Amino acid sequence: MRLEYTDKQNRFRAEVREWLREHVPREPLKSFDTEEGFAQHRAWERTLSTAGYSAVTWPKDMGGRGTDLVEWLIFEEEYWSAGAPLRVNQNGIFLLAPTLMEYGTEIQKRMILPRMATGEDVWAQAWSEPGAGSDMAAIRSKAVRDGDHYVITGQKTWSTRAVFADWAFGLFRTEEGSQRHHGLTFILFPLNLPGITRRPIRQLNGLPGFAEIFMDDVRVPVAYRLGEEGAGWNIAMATAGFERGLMLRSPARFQQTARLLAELLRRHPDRAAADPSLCDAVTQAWMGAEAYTLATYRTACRLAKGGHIGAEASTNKIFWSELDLQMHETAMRILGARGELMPEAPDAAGTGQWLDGFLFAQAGPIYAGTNEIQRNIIAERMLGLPR
Amino acid sequence: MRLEYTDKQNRFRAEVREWLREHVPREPLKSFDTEEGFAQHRAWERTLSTAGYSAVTWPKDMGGRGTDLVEWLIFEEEYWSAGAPLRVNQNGIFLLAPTLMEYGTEIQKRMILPRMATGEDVWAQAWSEPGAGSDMAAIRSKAVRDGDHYVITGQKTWSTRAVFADWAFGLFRTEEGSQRHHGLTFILFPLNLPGITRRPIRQLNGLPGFAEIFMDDVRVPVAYRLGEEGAGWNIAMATAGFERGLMLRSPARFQQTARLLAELLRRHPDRAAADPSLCDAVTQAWMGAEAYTLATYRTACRLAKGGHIGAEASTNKIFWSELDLQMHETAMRILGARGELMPEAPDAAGTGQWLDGFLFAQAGPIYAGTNEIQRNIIAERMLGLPR
Amino acid sequence: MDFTFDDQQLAFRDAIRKFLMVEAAPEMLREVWETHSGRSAELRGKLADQGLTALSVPEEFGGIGQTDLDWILVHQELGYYAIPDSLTDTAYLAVYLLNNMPCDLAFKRQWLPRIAEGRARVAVGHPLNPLVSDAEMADLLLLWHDDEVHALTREQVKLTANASIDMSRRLFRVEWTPSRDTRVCPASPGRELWDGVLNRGALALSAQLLGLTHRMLDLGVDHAAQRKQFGKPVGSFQAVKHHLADVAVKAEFAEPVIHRAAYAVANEWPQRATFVSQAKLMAGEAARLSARHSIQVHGAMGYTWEADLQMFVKRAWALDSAYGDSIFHKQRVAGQVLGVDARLGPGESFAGGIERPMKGIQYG
Amino acid sequence: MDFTFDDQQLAFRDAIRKFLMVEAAPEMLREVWETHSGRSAELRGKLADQGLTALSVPEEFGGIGQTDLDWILVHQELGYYAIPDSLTDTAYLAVYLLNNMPCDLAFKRQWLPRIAEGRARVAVGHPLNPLVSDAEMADLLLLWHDDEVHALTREQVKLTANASIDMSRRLFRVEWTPSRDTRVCPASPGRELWDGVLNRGALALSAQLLGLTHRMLDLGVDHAAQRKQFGKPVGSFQAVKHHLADVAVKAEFAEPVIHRAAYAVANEWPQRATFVSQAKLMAGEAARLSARHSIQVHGAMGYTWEADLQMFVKRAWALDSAYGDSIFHKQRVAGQVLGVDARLGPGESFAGGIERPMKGIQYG
Repeated sequence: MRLEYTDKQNRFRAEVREWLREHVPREPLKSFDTEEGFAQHRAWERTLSTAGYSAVTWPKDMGGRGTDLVEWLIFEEEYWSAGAPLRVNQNGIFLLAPTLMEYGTEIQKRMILPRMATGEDVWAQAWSEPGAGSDMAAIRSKAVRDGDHYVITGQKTWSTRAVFADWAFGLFRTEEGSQRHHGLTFILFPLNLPGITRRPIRQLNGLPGFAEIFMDDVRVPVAYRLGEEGAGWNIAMATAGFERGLMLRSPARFQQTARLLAELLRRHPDRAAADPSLCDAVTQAWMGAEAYTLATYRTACRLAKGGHIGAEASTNKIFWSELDLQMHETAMRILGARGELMPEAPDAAGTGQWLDGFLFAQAGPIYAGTNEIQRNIIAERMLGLPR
Repeated sequence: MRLEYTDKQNRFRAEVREWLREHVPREPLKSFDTEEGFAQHRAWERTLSTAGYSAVTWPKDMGGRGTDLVEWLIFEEEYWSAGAPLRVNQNGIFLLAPTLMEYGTEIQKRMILPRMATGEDVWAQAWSEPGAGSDMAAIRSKAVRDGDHYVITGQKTWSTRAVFADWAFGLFRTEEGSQRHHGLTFILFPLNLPGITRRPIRQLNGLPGFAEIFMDDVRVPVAYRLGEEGAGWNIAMATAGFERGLMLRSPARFQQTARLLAELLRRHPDRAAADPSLCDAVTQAWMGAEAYTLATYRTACRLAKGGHIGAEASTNKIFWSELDLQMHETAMRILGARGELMPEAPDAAGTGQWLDGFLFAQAGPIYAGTNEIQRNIIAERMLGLPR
Repeated sequence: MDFTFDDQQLAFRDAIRKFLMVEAAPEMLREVWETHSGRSAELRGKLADQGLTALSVPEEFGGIGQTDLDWILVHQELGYYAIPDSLTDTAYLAVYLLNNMPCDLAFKRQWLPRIAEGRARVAVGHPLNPLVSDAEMADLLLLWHDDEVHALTREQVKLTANASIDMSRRLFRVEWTPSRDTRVCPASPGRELWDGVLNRGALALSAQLLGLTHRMLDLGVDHAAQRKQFGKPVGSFQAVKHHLADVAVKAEFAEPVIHRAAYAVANEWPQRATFVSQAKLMAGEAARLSARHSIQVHGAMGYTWEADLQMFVKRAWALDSAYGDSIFHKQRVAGQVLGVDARLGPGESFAGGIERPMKGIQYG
Repeated sequence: MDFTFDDQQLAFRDAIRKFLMVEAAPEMLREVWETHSGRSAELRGKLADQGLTALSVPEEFGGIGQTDLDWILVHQELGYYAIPDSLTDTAYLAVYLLNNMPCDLAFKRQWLPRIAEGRARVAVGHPLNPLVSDAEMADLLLLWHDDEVHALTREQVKLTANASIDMSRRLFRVEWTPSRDTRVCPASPGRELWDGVLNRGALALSAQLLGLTHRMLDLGVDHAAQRKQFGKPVGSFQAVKHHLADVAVKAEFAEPVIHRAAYAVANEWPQRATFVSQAKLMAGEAARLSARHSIQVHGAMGYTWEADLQMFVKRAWALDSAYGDSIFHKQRVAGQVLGVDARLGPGESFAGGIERPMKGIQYG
């Protein structure tokens, strides 16, 4: 055990910090759930990629920097400290790409990853279906082989970023009459193909953060299949492991929130005086963010030594989603009667991002597998309780 | 709605207060889970009964005072305020007696209730069996009819007070091969009958608060059957309703604990200063005790107008058991490093009853039907969710 | 001692419930939200027809002279149906002020009958709320200034709209100049009146929060009973059941606390401030839990705009902090419970007859 | 940056685990509990054979000179098996004091080799603990007085036994008279040493609490997998699963916090006090939840004397408040987090090289 950073790591941090200081937009970008904001964020992805920063762990020839996971954590720390924009291509870079690296052909990698790194292609996930939310094995969308194409029919929903994205990835039933996990195939598809219709779904904040995707005899080249036909479930589970696991929510995000929360309380000494339990809540927030960070570093170091992510990915998901709620609920308590004001309200006095974050935090215990599902996984796979 | 007490109610309160001032033992009695303490508590029941106070709601000719439920609540308020002893015959008076009043024959009532009121007979419940804890319908103990006797064989467990009690009541399978709720009969039996062996079970505090009862061809007169043969389940459920419902834990108990908790905190101003969240916890305790009291008064008034206790008995059970834990956990936090000391430890400085209460509170979410079972009942019977 | 409502009160509550069930469907609320004013003249007319605008107005001014206790049941229903209207401010709080202000009779005669008939909206600016609800459509504004009550018309004030997460709320910063002409009540009786407004405002919101708790719970139950996952209704999973059961427990125990508080206010019990604050705290806690758990059992539907749930959830979040947020009310309760002269313990829950000093709070 | 233990450390941990699994079965613990001393000379001998009494003792005094980091894994195991022994006080805390006190070499030579060989028990009286553990069997007592360290024999002190809910604890009020003869270290270095004892004591208990958390969890899992109700193992009910899963989450995230704290103490990072207190808080929280939930899934068995669970539950409750209860440690963390000069946020988790003043706490 050695918990000091190496000189190389410190140099990398300094380099990232310097670059971000120069490049992070002064004015916050518009929400990427608006057309204008989406374009701004896509441009930012391009800017990031000029320094190999859009996906630091990728090989250099794919547009990355070839770093290890600890350097990725360092990058994220600097990124969140700098108040840099949210990542519009997160689904592609952190969910699809690790799977693609493992299961994709060389051609697929070369076709897809560099364009993802530059933001030329922004990716949406297309996991859920109307009858298959947490129960992904209940998928009914079909892909029927027709020569060197699949003909896709069906409906996906809760497809994050799908309103403005270019590509999506999901599972389709390729074997007629197959049940549950069997006969599913992992397919990538451009969202502008004939036969695809997208219907935006508005979130709590009124913006279309996800969409339904209707597919009506959509012809997708077989070359866009990831892995073997029928092997989709296992491949997707690898993705889900990553999603719940290491990279979906980088610890720096929560550390930054904890820091801002402590600052918010310091700016409202009257509130802390009226209710000292706010001090507890902020201390708790800091402890939670630290614990999540330390657990992530530990996992990163274990992976570097050849370890694997197991059921503890489920503990991660529960931990950060509840932490995020706790932090934003605390912020709302500090804000009191002004907490209800929308960011654009004249009297919100610059605290509106807490309401935004509070709304977003509501989704944490639900998406990427509800926390109830995660608890089942922990109980059955980590603790060995009967199904 | 009229939330003031009537003159009659105020007079009753004054009378009870005066009587208790004169009669409550100066020195606390020993625990009724010891032989000596049991005898002391039995004597106290007798003293109570001289004023008709051991069961105020019973008719006068059964040894009670014929009061309504609101007067019972008033009695309990004065009883707990006065720091009077715990009730060793609680299982008889508050669990069995209401059922007996409804289902018993006139002879049974006259045989049983007056002796219960005076503490001549102390009663134990005998619900659970080794294979039937929360799942009472899994009962296997048998009662086989033989002329005007039942011959009882089997084993009961978690039988509260059974170590020193005189009588017990429970369910027995009278119909051979019957399943679940069917073929069960409610039987009362003296614990000194030939063939009965009791094995004390020690609780967390080391004292035998309950026992196993082994029954080996025990002959019980048919006259001790409560209600019809085979009707035991419905009769028992009526008891369980009372147990979880109104009378198992009188609100005054928790109001008294909340008051003592507030006093404990006032005596430790250094602790409140070091952790103001203790003030929150004490305030919360008071609010919980008040809410439980108000809900009970409301139910009592509703019953007086002909209403019934339904699934809200389950909400009661959850509420008071969690409140009791919260209050005792708060006390332990206030006591800090001295909290671990046993009541007899020289440095416990008179705070040992909090540790006792803390240990006892652990059992609250479990006995009388675990809180998980209660939540199922609420979800299925109150909210109508599918089984 | 009788802790039940009488048949007449319950019948009135049932009538209001049936009326709102028909008139205030979620689709209608969404339509009203989208309007600039956020208010429906038609709905207001119907509320008046039901007698709601006249509820507190004395009979001599054309009302039906009911008490805080009658309002509490109405407010539970208004909460359940998330009624977007200034009814509470106009017909409950403003009427309380007008009824009790030592102002000249002409002023009362000018406003009370119009309110009773549903022809006037009154906004009330209590110092505990940073913004004033429904100021834009108000015919009259009753505003706090150094414990005095001032009466102004819309033309005498400058308004700045502030959007709330609850789209049915219409909040305004109000800028105005107090003067002798605007003052309708001096500080000496005013102080007590503003305390009365606070207690009644908090009481009205407690009851609305309880109604919202039940609505969110019902929506959660409906969703859980219908939606299937893994081949079963999600409501058959124990985790989902227990989420919803926990809400039912909170609601069950908040209700009698709210009702005691209403009785205490109606009968001017000395501990009414403590009891009202307890009611607001417990109702707010129930509503927050109901929001969280109902979102959770809704799954992804729970954070969409399309699902009706969001309308009630947002309203619950907003009302939780109006007329005193949880910090304010916790301080009021703690002040009593932790005080050296605290009368806690058994037998004190209805000690309405015993005089206890009410702790004063400085506004402004 | 390498946040993993090396193979040697893990192998040592595994060896200790196997040893304790055999030597410290619950039946044996119950037997030891029932003795007057509550301690087993035989067990102590075996612990010494495993090298545990020599772990911190420098090689020159016959020990093996290991660090706080090696102890942390051992303490997790000692916690898991609820070892009733003064090993921590003697071989970790007292050795730390003896190693670092500027006392004469003869004193160290007198005690350190005997400790290493398992022939001496030392009790440590830190002012944060109102009573002194294992004073009765101690050959030496190292006691706090005005930040000085005093060394006394059993004959020089008056002891009053105090029973703990954890029957494996042996607590004593110690009355004694400080004098020049008893003083072995003055206040100036003493103050820092007592801080070091506090941090190490809290660290040792954090790791034990984590071990206890896992033990109670395992007992809960075992019971839930075997016990049947309603025709199914209780562990197949979702509510039971989720109770236990919640404990697993707490344990999972407490562990790296404890390990960072151990590293910070071993390397004298300036923020070690904050990190240790965080560890104690999170370990205590995990242990309390594990106790509650394991009792709950045990059903009625959970509050009996017969079930082994009670032994671990009571120990967890007791250790949670030793070497600083949650209030003390929360204050230490809050003091850092809420300070104006707080260095929070991304990138600060391992900022061991940066000098920050440690907030002093007055003892006594």
